[in-house]
Amino acid sequence: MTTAVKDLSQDRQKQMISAHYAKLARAREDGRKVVYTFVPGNLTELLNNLGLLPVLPEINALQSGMRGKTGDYIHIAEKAGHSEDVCTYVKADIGMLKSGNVGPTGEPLPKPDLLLLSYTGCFTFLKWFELLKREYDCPVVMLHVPYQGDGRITEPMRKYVADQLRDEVIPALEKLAGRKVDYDLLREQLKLSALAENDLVWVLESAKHRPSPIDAYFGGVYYIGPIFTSFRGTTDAVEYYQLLHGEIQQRLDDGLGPVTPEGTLQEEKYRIVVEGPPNWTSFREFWRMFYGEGAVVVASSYTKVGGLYDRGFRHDPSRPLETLADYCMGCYTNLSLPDRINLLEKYINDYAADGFLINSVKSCNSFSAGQLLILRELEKRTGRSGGFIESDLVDPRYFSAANIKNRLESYFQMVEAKRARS
Amino acid sequence: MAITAGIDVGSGAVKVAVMNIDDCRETLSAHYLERIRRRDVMEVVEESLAAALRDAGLRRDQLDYIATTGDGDVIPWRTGHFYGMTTHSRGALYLVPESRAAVDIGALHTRAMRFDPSGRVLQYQMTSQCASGSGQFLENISRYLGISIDEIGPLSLSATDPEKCSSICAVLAETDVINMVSRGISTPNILRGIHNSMALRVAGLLRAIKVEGTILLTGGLARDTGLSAAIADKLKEGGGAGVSLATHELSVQAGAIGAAIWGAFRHGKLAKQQEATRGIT
Amino acid sequence: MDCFVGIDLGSTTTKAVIVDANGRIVGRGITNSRSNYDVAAQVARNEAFTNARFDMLGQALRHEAGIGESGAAFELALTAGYRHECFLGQLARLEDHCRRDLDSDRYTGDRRAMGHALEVIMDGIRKDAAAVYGGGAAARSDFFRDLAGASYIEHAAHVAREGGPAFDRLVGLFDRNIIPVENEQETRTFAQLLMAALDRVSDVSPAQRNAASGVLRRVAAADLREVSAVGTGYGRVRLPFPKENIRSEILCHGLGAHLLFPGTRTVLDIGGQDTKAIQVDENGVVTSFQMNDRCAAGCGRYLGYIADEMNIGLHELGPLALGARRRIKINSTCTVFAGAEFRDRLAAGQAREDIVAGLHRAIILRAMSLLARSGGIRNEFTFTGGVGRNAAAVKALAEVAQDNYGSLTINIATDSIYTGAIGAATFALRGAVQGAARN
Amino acid sequence: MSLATQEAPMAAGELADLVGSATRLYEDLELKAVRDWKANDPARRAIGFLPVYVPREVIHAAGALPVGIMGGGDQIEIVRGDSYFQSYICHLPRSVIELAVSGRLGALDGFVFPSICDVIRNLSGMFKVLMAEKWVHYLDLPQNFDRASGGKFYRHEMATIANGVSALTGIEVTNERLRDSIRLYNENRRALADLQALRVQSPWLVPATEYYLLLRASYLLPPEAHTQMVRDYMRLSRTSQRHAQDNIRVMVRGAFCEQPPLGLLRTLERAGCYLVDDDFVLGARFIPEPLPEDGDPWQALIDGFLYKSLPTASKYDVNATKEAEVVQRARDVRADGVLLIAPSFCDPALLDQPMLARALDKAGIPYTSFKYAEDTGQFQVIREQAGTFADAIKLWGTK
Ligand SMILES: Nc1ncnc2c1ncn2[C@@H]1O[C@H](COP(=O)(O)OP(=O)(O)O)[C@@H](O)[C@H]1O
Ligand SMILES: Nc1ncnc2c1ncn2[C@@H]1O[C@H](COP(=O)(O)OP(=O)(O)O)[C@@H](O)[C@H]1O
Ligand code: SF4
Ligand code: SF4
Ligand code: SF4
Repeated sequence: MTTAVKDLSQDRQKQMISAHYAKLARAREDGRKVVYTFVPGNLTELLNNLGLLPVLPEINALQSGMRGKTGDYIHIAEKAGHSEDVCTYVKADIGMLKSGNVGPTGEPLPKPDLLLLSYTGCFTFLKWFELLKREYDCPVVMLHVPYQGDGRITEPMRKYVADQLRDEVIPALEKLAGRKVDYDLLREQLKLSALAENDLVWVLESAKHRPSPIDAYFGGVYYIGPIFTSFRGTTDAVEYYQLLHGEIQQRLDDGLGPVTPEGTLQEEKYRIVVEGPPNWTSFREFWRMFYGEGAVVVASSYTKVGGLYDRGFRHDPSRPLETLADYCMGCYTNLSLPDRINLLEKYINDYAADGFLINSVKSCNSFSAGQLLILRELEKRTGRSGGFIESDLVDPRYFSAANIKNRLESYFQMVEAKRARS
Repeated sequence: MAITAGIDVGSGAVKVAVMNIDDCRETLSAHYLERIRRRDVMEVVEESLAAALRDAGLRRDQLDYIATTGDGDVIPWRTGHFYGMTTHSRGALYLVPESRAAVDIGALHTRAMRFDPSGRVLQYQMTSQCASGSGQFLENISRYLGISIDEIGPLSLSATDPEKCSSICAVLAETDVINMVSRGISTPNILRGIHNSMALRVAGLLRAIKVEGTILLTGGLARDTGLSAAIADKLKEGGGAGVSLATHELSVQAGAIGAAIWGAFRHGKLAKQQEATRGIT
Repeated sequence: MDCFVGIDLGSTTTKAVIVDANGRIVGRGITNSRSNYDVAAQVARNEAFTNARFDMLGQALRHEAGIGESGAAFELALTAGYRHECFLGQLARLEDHCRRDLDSDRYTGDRRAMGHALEVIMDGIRKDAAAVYGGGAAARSDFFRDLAGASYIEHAAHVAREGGPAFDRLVGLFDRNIIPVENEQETRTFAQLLMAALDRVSDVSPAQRNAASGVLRRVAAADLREVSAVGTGYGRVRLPFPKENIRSEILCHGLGAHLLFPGTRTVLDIGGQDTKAIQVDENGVVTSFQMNDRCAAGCGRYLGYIADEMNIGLHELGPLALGARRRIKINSTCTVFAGAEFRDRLAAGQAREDIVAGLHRAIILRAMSLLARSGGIRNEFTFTGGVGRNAAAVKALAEVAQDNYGSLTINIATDSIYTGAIGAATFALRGAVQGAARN
Repeated sequence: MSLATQEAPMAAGELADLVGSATRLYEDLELKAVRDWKANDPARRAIGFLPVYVPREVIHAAGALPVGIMGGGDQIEIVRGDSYFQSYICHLPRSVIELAVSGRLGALDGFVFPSICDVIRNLSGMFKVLMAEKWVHYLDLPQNFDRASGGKFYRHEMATIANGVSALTGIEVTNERLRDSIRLYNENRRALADLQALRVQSPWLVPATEYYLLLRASYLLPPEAHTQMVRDYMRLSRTSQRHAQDNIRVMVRGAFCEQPPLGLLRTLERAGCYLVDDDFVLGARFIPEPLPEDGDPWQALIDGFLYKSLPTASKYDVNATKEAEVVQRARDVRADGVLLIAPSFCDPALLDQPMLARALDKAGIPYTSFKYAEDTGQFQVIREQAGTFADAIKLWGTK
């Protein structure tokens, strides 16, 4: 294996993120207002438009997980009366809050001036902000995003969201910012969003090549970073994705496989589609269980939680509120279960996968409830091997490396045996 | 003044305390413990009460109140029943007046409770449906190791290099333990390792109820000096300033003692009520 | 003969199977894996080779003149003699360990009494063994620990009753010293043991003996060549095998079940410490599976624990449950709590049989949940693992499966405990064939 | 077609008989009562709905019988239901699936899944896959409690349900029909309010299990039959020979979806607790007050939901009012303490607990909390906890 080289895009992303945290650290001095909000259905363009700074508690939890802090945080939350059973993102956040709310840069994060509850695809979000509301006693504005129960977005649904945006969300944000939304600017932002979205889709779809130049899960979680967080609709994001596009094009031209922490993967033995979020506390170890066996993830649903673009949706500058509504309702976690099955089936076929694997996380009912049916249906429809492992997002108690490795090994052997037969 | 009996029916043993209580003094006149060992529980209860009364030099009809606790609500001739945490708290307070919390580790359950100076339970936490880390668990392990229960504590205390063992099934422990023996790990190190993992859970329970001050170990495993040392260490590790662990030779009787004391309390109340009604009529 | 070995290092028992170049099973070996995995694997493998030689011996004897009609009986007697020899060897080692242990400080007070008691107990065990191997009594188990243990406890109880040292103390001596014994191997060779066994066979004329000893010598000297070996099972990572010779137990079980019953589509294996539900395709390739965690509830040990609680042998549990009349739902999940619930229910006047049947049903329901998670039950349904030997468990399984998945063929093989090892041995054979083809 | 043809389930007029028939309904997992009801007229349709809240009036007005699906409790063995859910998901959906795949829900012609939590939401999709031949609808109750946006959206959601059910029954939901249905359900609301008042006044007259069974009956019976049942019960219970015991009064919160088994309720009572208020079978009294019977009936239902429904964990609490409500309610029903219970792995209920606990702490109302599952069979720990809780209040009173 060749040694890993830091790609330019990676550096770029790092810079963007630290610049954002620097802004947050200075928010109070700079007199900027801070809004806490969630990844799925986030209204980044609106917040940027008004000069508001977003904080995404899920990202904090995830990063605390990667830095090995969540064990303690969860402990603190459980001590404060939270049940062992509930979503650990919430507990990691509560624990972090109770430990001084220190962010990944080592500086405390500013308190929210507003909680923007754009509730897409997960009921726990409601509870999460109810809890934060009681900690911070700041206003909450609620955007109810209806669920695509019947597998489509209807006009009344769209109208409901757009109405809420116009009549409740935007006025609340404007009041906080002390200025009005600049709709010309908003259209400009949405145009930039769509540009970045184009490149992101190209990058994710590059995995259709053999060998795939990317790992669409372990690498993918880095690729979605900017667009899922605070940078959608900025030139920064556009440039990042251009850079990334170029780099992946280069790998394709060179016939290279994906980058892993131990350098370029030499032999693509298994092409896998993955459903479900990764584990963050043992992310590297988890990843190694894949590339160590020559497995490459060619498509994943997790990289669609903050926006699903590969079915053609792009932010549309000509109808700003409606397009934001469609974006919110279109995130992966807001899809009905039958539709999730359709999407995964399509991935398995389009990406010529050898099999698919579900990482079921204990925390997330939104993802996990029904995954076993998804497994059965996909096996039936595609005839390919399905695997099922269980872990958690950020609770180190629920990552049993030996157990998962055992299952993955058996699973890859199963894929191998099945392939040998057909 | 009241003479009362407290009967604590556990899943491993029956405990009986006979007490003599007047306004200013509570005196334990006799106590008795009998392990159930796969026998009919009611038989053991009868036997134990008889033995305790004999030791106290009393007849059954001299008792003012028979209070049960634990699974004792199946005893038809009881006067009243109090629940385990109510009685263990009161018992703990009797045995060690400065205690403000207790951990009762019995054959199947572990429970931690915090109480105020009057014995009122303020907060508690119990383990539930898994016997890992219970008294029965330890008993099983000692059997696989070929040692008697009373040897567990002293052996554990002599450990030099405790083996790390995390959540072990009380039943499958056999394999793990035999495995450790095969790997050449000494009995003390195995025992202390197990004590450490049990202590971790206990410390977790205690932390959950935010204890401060003196904690008394009650229940059968209070006699296990190895376990109490392990718990004390864990509490220290957890930065448990202001927390200290106590044991008492009668710790196992805490539930029965507590029941007997509450029995006297209720007896007094009932008597007053009767007086009051008599006064009216 | 070329031999391909499969070793299934289970949590309770270790199994070894040998197949020949045609894939025919020629040898089986099983031992307790409670202690040392390496030793267990070695013992099981040796036993499988012994078994293979006995297999050859049986064939040879059938063709040998001079032994004649009584060949089968002779073979049986010889096998028993062989086992008896092995047993006595282990017993001698146990006694040795116990004696050394008695020199420790622990026994300063009662060393003489304990020593004397030990002598009496050992004599008793030797007598029991003679009866068992002489065909006069039924063996409770195949394993030294169980056999010697049962016998030891009986005699220890007697000694204690007669005023000897306390029962707990005597049992403690056994429990402590059985572990090293299980970690040691037989030092005598197959040929030595076989000759000793021959001396134990009483019913033969000198001529027969002569004829037989020639065959024995030949078989003992026969060249059994281990071409390759594949390891599997719970403890497989501990095996000193290269990575490509270690297979997941799921795959081995799937293949093994397929080899035993080619129509198999769903496999349920309830072993001592784990339970697996496996779906296989028409070639025996695993398509999906589920396993349980390290919790005794739901595997064989659950029943073992209950049997211990009731103070009866594991093999008596099933027949007892078959006598049930009423259906009882056991509320406790945990094995230990179930034991307590058992006593509570007995105290409440419920019938033993009914409760025990309820416990059997509980373990089957847990397995059902695992099966459901792996994709349900499809025809044919093969039930493997040690619990397959328990008739009441099989009955409960058949009922629940029938009620929920309709009419099914349920396969249970006498060899089912070897399923994983059979799969592993076949993988060894296939791997060797493929390797040869590649070179 | 009228729903009123079902004869009243009362025969002998004895309390035991009445409770017996409520028990039979509770045990009726095969939905025999629904089959019988449908057998009277081949045109009849029945619609199943999941816990917490659906506007039953709309289904009823479309000529169908709304039937509550509350899981299988501890009455069924889960054999196939486990193949759909991991161990860390609550128990209710697996028993619902078990009921479905074993054919026990065959009497139902359609299903409505109200938005409660992610589990129920995904379950609606699973029903769409598994029961492709049936009408399955996810009812997205508004989490925005404003007439202009949430109200408008809700009107739309109700219309979808009305159309869906009408397509099955051939009966259109006219304003007239809807007002009639509201009237019938209002009667039921009044009866349940009276029953609740009786229980607060004399809890020994309304044991927890009986109260619970009566509520459950409302999920299988036509509204007028159920109203009758409740009225009969009260009459009989008032004249019964039941006496007060030395128990404390408790209020229960957290059981709005997966239901505790009867054994648990019995355990609580045996451990010395009278239940004087709870949130079991919440959908039966989610909007406790009668709704306006004239004017726009849709608006009546909308306003009922937006402004008059009870707070519960599955409903977003805009202004952080749930704490005040719990404290107020506990005082109103003169509860000595509160049991915060929750099904294992139920995120909504469990995430609510710390908020409620803090409020109770502040108000000086004792509380204790524990988890259960609908098929919990072991009550030892629960008994200990509830018993200790009751002991403490009996020995020291409430501060
Ligand atoms: N010295 C000791 N060391 C360790 N365990 C002990 C000791 N003495 C008693 N025990 C254990 O205590 C348990 C019984 O405790 P007890 O509090 O009476 O339980 P319960 O109330 O559930 O019957 C038994 O499991 C027993 O093995
Ligand atoms: N004769 C028997 N009767 C009933 N159960 C038995 C019998 N023999 C073995 N078992 C059961 O089988 C289990 C061991 O199964 P096995 O498949 O050997 O386990 P593993 O593969 O985990 O080592 C024991 O725990 C026991 O419950
Ligand atoms: S339940 Fe899932 S989607 Fe919701 S907050 Fe937790 S991890 Fe995120
Ligand atoms: S792990 Fe062991 S002790 Fe725990 S529930 Fe399972 S059988 Fe019981
Ligand atoms: S019990 Fe809780 S988690 Fe389960 S379906 Fe109901 S609300 Fe959802």
